[in-house]
Amino acid sequence: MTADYTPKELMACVAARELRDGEVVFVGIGLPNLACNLARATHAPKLLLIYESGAVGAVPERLPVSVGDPSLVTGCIMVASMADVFQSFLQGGRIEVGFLGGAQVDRWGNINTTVVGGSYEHPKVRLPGSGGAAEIAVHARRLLIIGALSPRMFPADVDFVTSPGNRYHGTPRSAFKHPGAGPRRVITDRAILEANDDTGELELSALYPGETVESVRAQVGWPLAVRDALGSVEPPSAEELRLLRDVLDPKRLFLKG
Amino acid sequence: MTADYTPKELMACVAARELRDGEVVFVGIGLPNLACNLARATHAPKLLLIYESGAVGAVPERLPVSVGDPSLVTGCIMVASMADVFQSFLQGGRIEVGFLGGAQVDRWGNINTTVVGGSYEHPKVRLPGSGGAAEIAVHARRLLIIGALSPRMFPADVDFVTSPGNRYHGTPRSAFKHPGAGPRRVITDRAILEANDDTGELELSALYPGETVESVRAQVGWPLAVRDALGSVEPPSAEELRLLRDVLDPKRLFLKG
Amino acid sequence: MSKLVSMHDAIAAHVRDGDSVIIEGFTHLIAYSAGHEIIRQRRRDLTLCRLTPDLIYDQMIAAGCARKMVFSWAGNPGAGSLFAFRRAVEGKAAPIELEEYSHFGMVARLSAGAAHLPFWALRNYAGTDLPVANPQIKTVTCPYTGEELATVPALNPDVAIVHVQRADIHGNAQVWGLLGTQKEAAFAATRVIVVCEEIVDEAVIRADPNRTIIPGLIVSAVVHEPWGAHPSYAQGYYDRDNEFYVNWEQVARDEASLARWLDAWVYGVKDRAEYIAKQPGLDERLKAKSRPSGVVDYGY
Amino acid sequence: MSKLVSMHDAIAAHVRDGDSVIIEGFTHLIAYSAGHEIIRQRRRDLTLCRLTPDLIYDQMIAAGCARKMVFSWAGNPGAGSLFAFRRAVEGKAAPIELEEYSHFGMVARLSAGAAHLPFWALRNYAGTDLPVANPQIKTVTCPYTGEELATVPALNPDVAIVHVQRADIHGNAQVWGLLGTQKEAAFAATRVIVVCEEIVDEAVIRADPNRTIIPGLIVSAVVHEPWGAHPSYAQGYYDRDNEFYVNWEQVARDEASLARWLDAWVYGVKDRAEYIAKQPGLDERLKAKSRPSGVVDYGY
Repeated sequence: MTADYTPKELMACVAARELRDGEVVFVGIGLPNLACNLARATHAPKLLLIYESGAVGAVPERLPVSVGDPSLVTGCIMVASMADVFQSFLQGGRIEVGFLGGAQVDRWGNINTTVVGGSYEHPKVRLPGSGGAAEIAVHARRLLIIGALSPRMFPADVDFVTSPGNRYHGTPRSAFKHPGAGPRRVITDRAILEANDDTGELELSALYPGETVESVRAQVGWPLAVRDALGSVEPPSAEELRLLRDVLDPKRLFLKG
Repeated sequence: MTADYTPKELMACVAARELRDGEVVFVGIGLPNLACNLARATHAPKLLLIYESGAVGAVPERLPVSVGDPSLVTGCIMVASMADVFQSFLQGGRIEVGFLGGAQVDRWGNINTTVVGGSYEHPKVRLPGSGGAAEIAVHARRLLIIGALSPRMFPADVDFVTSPGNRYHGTPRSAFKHPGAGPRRVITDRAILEANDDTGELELSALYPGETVESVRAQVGWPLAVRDALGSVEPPSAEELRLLRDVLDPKRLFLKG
Repeated sequence: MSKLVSMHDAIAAHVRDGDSVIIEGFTHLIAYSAGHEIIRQRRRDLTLCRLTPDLIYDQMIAAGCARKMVFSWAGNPGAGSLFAFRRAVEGKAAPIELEEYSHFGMVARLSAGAAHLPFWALRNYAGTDLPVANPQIKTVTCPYTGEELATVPALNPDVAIVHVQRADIHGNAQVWGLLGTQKEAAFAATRVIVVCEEIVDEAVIRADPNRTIIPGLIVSAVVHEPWGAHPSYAQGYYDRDNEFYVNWEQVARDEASLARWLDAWVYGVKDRAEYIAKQPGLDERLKAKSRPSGVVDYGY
Repeated sequence: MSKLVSMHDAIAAHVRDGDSVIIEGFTHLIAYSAGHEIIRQRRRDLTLCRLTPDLIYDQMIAAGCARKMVFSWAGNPGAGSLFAFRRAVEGKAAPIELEEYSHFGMVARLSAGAAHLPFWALRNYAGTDLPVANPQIKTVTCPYTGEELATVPALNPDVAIVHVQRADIHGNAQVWGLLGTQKEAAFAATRVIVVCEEIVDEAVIRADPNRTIIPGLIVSAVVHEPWGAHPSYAQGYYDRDNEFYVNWEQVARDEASLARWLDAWVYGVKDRAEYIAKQPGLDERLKAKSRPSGVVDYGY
C-alpha cells in the first residue's frame, strides 16, 4: 500500500473493483477503459469489453484514444455493425454493466451531456450530446457513473436530462419501464455515492482515505444523505499502481491531473 | 429458326426477351433462372441477378438446383443477409423485376402457393406456402408470372391469395398502396397474358405459333378477354436453343416436359 | 471456460420437451446432426420454427417430435414436397398446428426477437389471405405519415441451433457464404447451440473478427460435428448432396418407408460419426474444390 | 460501365446546394477528401447528417456550407470540442439549425431509411429531455403487448458519401474493421458516392463476396482517393493521425486561425493528392503494420 497516488488513480481502482469476472461491459474511453483493463489484469481476466463502435472482446495493444481506435479492432473477437451493437447487444439485453460520465450528474443520477446554461436552443455551453449515453442508461443492467466531485458537476438538478437516472421531474424510473436498473453507483474522486433502493436518490456510501462527510457534502449541490454504515475505500495497491502507471497508461493520457 | 422446340423452351425464351439489359431481377430457380441466364448470354449481359438466399450478382458455373445453391455464392458480388435482402433490397425498392410461379393464378393475377381444395385449416393439398413470393409481388417494380396454361392452374379465383395481384375481392390493388406495379404479364406455354391497365384483369395479348384464341381460352377458367391487336411470338432462334440445350440446361433439369 | 460438449450432451442439456426450437440456415449449413439427435432423444411437443423446414423438420415431424410448426416455406428445395408435413396437414397422420408467414415475415419476427422489440413493421400482406389465415399478422399506424403498415410479433425461441463453418471453444462462430438469418435467430433465442465443422483456436477468430456472426457470450454449448450439415452443405467444406434431396421424394412419400429410413439412419446410429461412416464415398463425391478468398489486412 | 470519376466530378455531379448529405463513418474511414471538395466547390445550405460530425463537419460549418446539422454526438473524439459548431450554437457565429438524437436514434433513422419504412421503433428516451428538444421523437403502441415504444422518423439523405478500403469500378465496395452505419446510410440515400483507398479488379471483390457492404447497383460514382480518410484511418492501410486531432483544438478554438487553416489545407490545394504531398512523412508515421486476416474457402 502507498499513499502516493492521485485521485484519478484511485477512481480507476475503485471502478475496476466494481467489476466481476466474466461480466459484459459497455465501455467508454478514458477512466472506464482504464478501469476495465485494470480489472482484466487483476481479478477479472474474463471481463468482456464491448465498445459502441462495434469492437467486441477487444484486447488493444496500445491505449485507445477513442472508442473507434483501430487497436480495438485488431485481434478482437467480433466486429458488429452499429445497428447490431445498439439493437442486438444493448437493447437485446446482453450488456451487464454500462459506464457513463457527464458534465452534470444530479441528485437522481440523471446525466447531462447536452447543454449547460441558457436554454436548449440558446445554450451558454454546448456539449457533444448523447452519443450512446441515453441508450446505455436505459439498457445496461446496471450503470456506473464516474466523475470528479464539484458543485458544478453535481447540481441538485441537471440543466438537461440526456441520460435517464432514477427519477425524472418527480416520476420514478420504474414508471418508464426501462430494462436497465439505472445508476447504482457514482464513483468520484472523494467518495462513492450509491442510489437509495427505494427513492433512487444518490447517497454517500463510502469515503476515500482522508475525506470526511463535510468535505464531500461541500462538493455536492443538494443536501447529501449519508448512509448509517459508511464504507471505507482501500487506497490503490502497489500492484494496481504499477499496472496503471507502467502498463495501462504510461503516458498518463487519462491519469494526469 | 426451327420448329423443333418444346413449349418450355419457348417459355424460357419469351421470359428472357422480357428482360432489359442492366435490370435488377429477383430470381427463382427453374425457368426464371434459365430465362435470366439466357438473357445474360444474349441481349442483356449486364442483367443483375439477386436470389432471396442473399447471393447478389451470381455467375453460377453450374445450373443451380435451389436458390441457396453454393454455385450462386462462389464468385458472386455480394452476400447479403436475408434481413438485408428483404428489407434493403426488396422493400428498399431496388428490385426492378420479380418472377413468380404458382399452383394457381387467377383472373387478377393473384397467386396461390398455399393450399388447394378444402379450407386453409383442412386443405386437400398443402403447398409449400409463400416463401418470398408475397413480398416479391408487393415490392418488385414489375412482376412477371410464369406457368403452363391449364384450367386447374388458371381458375377464375384462386383458393388462397398468397401473393397479391391486381384486385382482391373487388378491391383494386391501388387501394393497398403496394410499392410495386403488380403482375404485368403472364408467360405461359401457349400465349402471353397481359394485365389491363385500368382493371388489372389478365387478357390475351399474344399467341405462340400454332395457338388460337380458342385453344388458349379452353385452358383458362374465366371468359378470357382478347386484345384488339393480338401480338405474335417468335419461336426460339437457333442460338437461343443452342444456349438453352448445350450451355444452360444440358441435363434438361428444368426444360424436360 | 470451454463450452465444447458432445451433441448428445448439448441436446440433453438444452432442448426440453415443449420447447420452441429453431434450427436456422437457408439451404446452407442446416444442422441435420442436431435434428437427428433430438429425434434420438425422443423430444416431444416441440414448436419447430424455421423459414424453410426442409427435410430435417419433415423427419422430426415423422418421428413425432413436433406439436407445432412456425414457418414460411415448407418444401423440399429443388425437389418437391415435405410428405410427413403434408400428411399431418392433409389429415392423413397426427395433425400439427401451423403458424405461417412469408420469408420476410419470419425474418422480421427474428429481427424483432433479436432486438428485444415486441413487434416489427413491414410493408406486406395487404390484399392477401395470409392475415386471415394467421391473426398474428396485424397492423400499426406510422406516427409520422399515418400509413398503415403490417406487423409481425417478435419470435424468441427457447433454443436456437446454428451450424457454422468454424468456432472456438467459447462459441465465437464464423460463417461465410450464405448467411440466412442465423445471426438473428441466435440473438433472439434464450439458449444457443453452435455446431461447427471445425474447432479453431481463438487466434483464428481474432485474426478476422468481421467474419464472426455469433459471439460466444450468447452461446450455451459448442459441438464439433464435421459433416454435421449433410445433406445440406458447408461452403468451402462440402457440396450439397442433391441426390439425397431428390431421392428423398421416394423415401418420404410413404409413411412406412420414412419410418424405415429413420430406423436405419437416425435411431440406428449412435451419432453423426456413425451416420457418416455408414455412407463411404461422401468425401470423394462432395468434398469442396478450393476457391480461396484472398487476404485482407487488419493492421494499423 | 465504369462509374470511376475524379472527386471534383463526383461532387460537382452529385452534391447540390440545399441537399441533405451524410458522410458516414464511425472514427474509421471518414471521407475527409469529399468534405474538402464540397468546401472547395462552395456548396451552400446543406443539411449535414451524421452520428459523429467530427472535424470534417466542423470544417464544413466554418466554411459556410451548412444550414442545419442532424447528429447524435458532436465532439472531437478523444480530444475535445468542435469549435465552429459551438460558435454557431452558442451565438458567436452564424447560427445553424440542429436536429438531435442519440447514436441509437440515428442508427434507427438510417435503418428505417434503408428499409424504406417511414419510422423505426426503439426502447429509449422516456424520462429524458431529448423528445422535448426534438419533437420528431415520438411514440407508437405495440399492437401485441400494448407497450409504448419510442420512434424516430426515417432518414433518407439526398447523398451518402462513404469511404471504403476497396471497390471495383462498378462501385461494389468492401470494408473490414469497424463498419459503423455506412451500409444503412448508403441504402437510405438517393445518390451514393463511394470513395476508396484502392480500386481493385472485380475478381478481387468476387473472390470474397461476404466483405461487400455496398453493391454497385446503388452507387452513383466511384472515386479513387488514397489517403482520402486522413486524419481518420483505414484499417490495414494507415493509422489515425491522433496528433492532428489533438492539435485541432488550437486551430479551431479561434475563428481566424480556423479560416487560415481552411485557406492553407482546403482552398489552397487542388485536390487530395496535393493535400497529401504537402505533408511529407505521413507514410512513415502512419502506415499500417501488417496483420493478415487469413484465408477462407468459397469452394463447393
